[in-house]
Amino acid sequence: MGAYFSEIFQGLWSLFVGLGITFKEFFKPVVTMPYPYETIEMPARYRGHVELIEDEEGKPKCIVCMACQRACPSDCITLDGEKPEGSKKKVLTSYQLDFTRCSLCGSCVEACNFDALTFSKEYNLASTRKEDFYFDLLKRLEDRNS
Amino acid sequence: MSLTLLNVIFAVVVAIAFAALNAAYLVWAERRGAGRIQRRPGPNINGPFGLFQPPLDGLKLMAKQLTIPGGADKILFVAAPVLSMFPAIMSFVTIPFSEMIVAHNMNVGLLMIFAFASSGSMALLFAGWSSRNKYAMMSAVRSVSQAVAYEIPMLITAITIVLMTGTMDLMEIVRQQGPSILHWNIFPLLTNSHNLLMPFSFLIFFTCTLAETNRAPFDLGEAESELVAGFHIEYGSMGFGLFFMAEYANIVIGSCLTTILFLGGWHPPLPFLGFIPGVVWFLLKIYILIATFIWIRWTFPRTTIYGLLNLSWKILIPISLFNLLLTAGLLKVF
Amino acid sequence: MIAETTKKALQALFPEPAAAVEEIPASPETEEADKAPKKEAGPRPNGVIERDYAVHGYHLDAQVAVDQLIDAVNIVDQNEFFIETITGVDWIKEGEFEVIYDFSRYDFEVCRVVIRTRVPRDNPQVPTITGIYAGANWHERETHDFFGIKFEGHPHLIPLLLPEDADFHPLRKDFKP
Amino acid sequence: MSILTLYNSLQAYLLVGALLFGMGVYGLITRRTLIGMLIAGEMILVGASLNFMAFNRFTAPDPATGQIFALFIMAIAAAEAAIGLSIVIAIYRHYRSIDAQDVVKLKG
Amino acid sequence: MSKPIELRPDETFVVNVGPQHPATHGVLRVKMRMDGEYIVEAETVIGYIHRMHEKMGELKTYPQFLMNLSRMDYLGAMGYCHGHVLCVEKAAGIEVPERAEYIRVIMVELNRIASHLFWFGAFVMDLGGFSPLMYALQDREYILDMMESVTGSRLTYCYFRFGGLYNDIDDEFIAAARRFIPRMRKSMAKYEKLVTGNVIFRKRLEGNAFLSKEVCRKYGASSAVARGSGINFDVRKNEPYSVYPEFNFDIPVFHECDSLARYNVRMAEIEQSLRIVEQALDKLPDGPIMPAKAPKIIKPNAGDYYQAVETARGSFGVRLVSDGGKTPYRLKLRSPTYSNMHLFDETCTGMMIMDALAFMGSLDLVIPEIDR
Amino acid sequence: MNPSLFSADGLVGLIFLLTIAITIAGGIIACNSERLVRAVAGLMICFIGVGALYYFLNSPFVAMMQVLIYVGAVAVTISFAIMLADPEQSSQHGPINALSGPFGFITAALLTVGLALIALKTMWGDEPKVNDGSVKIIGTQLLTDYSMVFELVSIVLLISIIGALVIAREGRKS
Repeated sequence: MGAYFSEIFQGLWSLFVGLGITFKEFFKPVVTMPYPYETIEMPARYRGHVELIEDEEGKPKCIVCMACQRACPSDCITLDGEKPEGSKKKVLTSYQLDFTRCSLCGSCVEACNFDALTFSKEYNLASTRKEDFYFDLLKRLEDRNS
Repeated sequence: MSLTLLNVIFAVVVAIAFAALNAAYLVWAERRGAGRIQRRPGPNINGPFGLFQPPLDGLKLMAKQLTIPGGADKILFVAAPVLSMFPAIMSFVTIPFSEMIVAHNMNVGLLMIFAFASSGSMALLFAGWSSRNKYAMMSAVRSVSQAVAYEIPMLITAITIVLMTGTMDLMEIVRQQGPSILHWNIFPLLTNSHNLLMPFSFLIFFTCTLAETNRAPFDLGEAESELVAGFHIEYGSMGFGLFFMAEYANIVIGSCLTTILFLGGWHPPLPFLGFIPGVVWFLLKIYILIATFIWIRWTFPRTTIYGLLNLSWKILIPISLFNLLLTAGLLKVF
Repeated sequence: MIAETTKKALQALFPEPAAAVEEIPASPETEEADKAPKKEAGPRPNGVIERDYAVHGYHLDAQVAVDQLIDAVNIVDQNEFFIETITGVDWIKEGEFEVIYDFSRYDFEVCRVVIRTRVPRDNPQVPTITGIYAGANWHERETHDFFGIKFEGHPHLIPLLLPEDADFHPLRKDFKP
Repeated sequence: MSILTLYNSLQAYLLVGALLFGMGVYGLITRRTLIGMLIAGEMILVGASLNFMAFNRFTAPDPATGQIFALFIMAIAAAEAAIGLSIVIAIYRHYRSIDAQDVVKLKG
Repeated sequence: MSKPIELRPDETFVVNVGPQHPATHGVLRVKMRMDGEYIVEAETVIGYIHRMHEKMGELKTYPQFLMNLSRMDYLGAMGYCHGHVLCVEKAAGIEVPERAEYIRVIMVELNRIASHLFWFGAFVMDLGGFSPLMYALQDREYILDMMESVTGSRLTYCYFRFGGLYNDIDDEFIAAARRFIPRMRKSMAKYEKLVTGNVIFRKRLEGNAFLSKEVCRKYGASSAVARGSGINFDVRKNEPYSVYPEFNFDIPVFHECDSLARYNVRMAEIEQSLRIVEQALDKLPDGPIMPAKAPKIIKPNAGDYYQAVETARGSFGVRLVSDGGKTPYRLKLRSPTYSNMHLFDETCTGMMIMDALAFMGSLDLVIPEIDR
Repeated sequence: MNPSLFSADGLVGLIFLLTIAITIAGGIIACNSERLVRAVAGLMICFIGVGALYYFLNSPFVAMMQVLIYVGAVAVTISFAIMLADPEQSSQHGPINALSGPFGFITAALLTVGLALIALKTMWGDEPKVNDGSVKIIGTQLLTDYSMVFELVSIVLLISIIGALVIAREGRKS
């Protein structure tokens, strides 16, 4: 009989303790961020999709060595370059990133020996159309410069 | 007779409006309260403090199509949500909000609320059955067994009050409790029966109210993590809206009844506060109780079905029966 | 200790004592050295080998014939090993499938036992061990999915991870997606 | 006697009671299933107790007798429903049917 | 119960729990034959999000496939990468700098805490309590923020490399981790009061889903599922790998064999992980995070290798059969939840549906990890 | 004695007619609907109507008991039984035999007409003793004049509940 009542009282007490905790939490400040109205700064190492790095003249530093294309586990990078006359180095003519397949692993940036690729800090990339995710990185670079 | 009936019709209209408004803004309060408990703001975009959220939600629900699952019993499927509102609306008729504000005071008011509350489980049963969904069916069966199990301790506790006051008239029950907290039935120190077990009776009654209204931690009917949404799993649009409204209307009824039976109805907690109108006190009390409902919901996990039945049969019923005996004995002695 | 007893029990399965002679001393360098050519030389004969844990990550490596499998698994079961996983390897050059059973123990005396058996590729049939280890059920179904190895006596050998109507076996080396 | 003052006439209640009783009898005869019959039976009981209540209101010398009878009928009806339904369930478990005729046929 | 479930002409009926059901935490389906609220038999159907990781492993080079490992288990990705990295390092004979191992352990343990926190919240939500999930997520966010600042992503880290790490941790991270430990201990006290002590919670879990040692052994259960049944088994202690022998920590073992024991094991493990992180931060040596001459192309020696690690969900094993080439000849990933989930069919027989789903919650399922 | 439709009394009369309509409609559904679940719904409507009629008869207590017991208990029990025993199969067949439809109708109609004639033709002693709707008198009488019956009914209820449990259990084992 005593056990019966002590069980009831302990049970009731544990419920009141729980209520007390949520009561305290009720008066604590809000910790969430109303996302589309406020945004946070991405940390320095944030891995977005890749982005070309420009040199001083605003041209891509990429020398079309294809290391990133080979390193990519999901075959989402396609790049092309040509050798203009009188130049020893190849010049990048197109750099396509198929973001629908990209898994943001960062292998391409790591594979790049010429410091020509970096991560962008973009994360608002939602769209309803697939075509929006075929990025032309060269064009993006030009847009940024202009 | 004739005038009371007119009153009743008027009251039903008012009750529907009151229930709808309460349901809408209790949803808002629930979401805000839950948000604060979980340290997030809750709805805060539409209007000041998100106050336009409920009407917009209602608008959205109304704009949706009411889909009826194939193989469902169409008539019952449509009728069930309407039916679920019926008991709550009827119960509003007899609830005295203050000395003056009562639609139709009956000498069997308490019985009436219980009678209609018991018919509320029919709506769930029909909803569950007509949906042709196994989850809905299981939920309906659970809800009914739960309602049956908790009606017993609830009625026994109510009978304790009836014994103490000698009436089933809700107004009379309130009138017999005096204008101070020690006159209320929860601490009946200044009234004629000095039953010290009444606080436990109050707890039992409150627990039963939680269970009867299918609220957490007793929301086994709609247990979203196992029965997905329970009896209203197949309902969309206003069908769902009506179930939702009925749930909150039932909560309001439950709080009103608890206030009337235990918390002195429209009486102020201390005599010198009597200058504030009774209806204010009444509403204050029921909203505090409703806030507790919300608070409890966002704190506790759900019970099991057998835990629920064990609680009723092994703890609540024995204690409330004992309390009934004690009260009867005390009344005989004093 | 447990490794010793298990090894003895497993060795008892092989009638000719030649299996015991097969044993290679546990030294990493020599192991590496003669392991690589061995694979190319062809399948190794059945028997129990003690491996260097630091290199391979397991202690006992028993290759058994298909009809010895149940006995071997029974020995492992009696020594209170738990089943870690079952998998296959497609040795397409040799025209064989290898079915690998991994076992380990719950106590602090680490002992990982690998039991392998080889079946011809054109008729891959292995007896089921679900009667001994109930937990082998899914592993066997998975191996059946991926390699098409049939486990005789399996109660419910339908595709588990692949679609219900799958009739291909993706981990076979000749599978072209 | 206007149609709007019917609620004050004994006959109106008696007629409703008779109708309920008649419908109950009709249901009892035509329903195939045991539960259907039970439902019809409940209606017969209600028709009867409506009569008791009506007489209690309009003619009885004692204002409580009819009500008490109605209450007793309710108690009996509840008991009947409980026991009847449990029999129905038992029969269903045994014969896989709640059809009265099947139950007659399948002896054993 | 490995037999298929069929319709039967009796009072039982078949309920499909899933593939989209709140309690299955993903795309898992359990066909249950019910007698009222009781489960007569159950058949788990998996494979809805099977991605054939093992074939991908055979087709891709080692560094390329490494990225897949963190997609196996999105909650405790670090542990899985750790297993793969260790196995390949063992096979290819790559030496790992000590600092890198320490950082790996810190990351794995933090990730384990994050994973357990999420499990805790989701488990309590399975039981109908919603707020603890939000509190757990707040603590988890703290960990994710910390890890994001180092690794650059929040869930699929891709942080480990063969031989070392992607990049080094900084003082800011160390300071944040040191702040995190007391904060987490305070939160644990809160969970203890809010959830563990709660009478409703205890009543639901005490005695729920008895799992005997024998059943665990026959199915190869690991993690809290085994440790809740009184089996003192943790790969970190049983087969020490990495730098775990350097740390002083315990394996929580509970002998009740019920869901509450499994819950208690995981909650106690959070505390043990905190201890490991604390010690690792204290002992963290200086030095490089990649070996001086890390090979560009990984070509392990031919042979077969097995490496087990203790992830948040149990004993994860990588079996690598190498022919000395640039890609593995065969790569088998032994996922712990696969074995843990397999128990479910047998154990839930005769239970009520809500108990069975509480039991399912206590198994800590991550479906992509089962399906691989 | 002939109130206008729009007066308070007229409205009450109107509601009375409505109540009767609901009762009879519920009864018709209960006896005729193909699906048993709908029959129970009809029964429930009928019972609520009867409850309202009791209210018109100045006895709110019995009215509430009617709702409480018939709707809250009996109807719920019946629908439970329907859900346990699959009712769909029964709707496939017709009535028991070709005669039973018309025969049942004629029998019921004759009974109803007979009862109605009795009700209309008999001169009932018209001495309305309007009770005040109080519960007190019922309670007193139940525990004094009818105490024996009250106890007997209690025993009947108890036995029926135990019997129901036993029968339902027995069936389950086999």
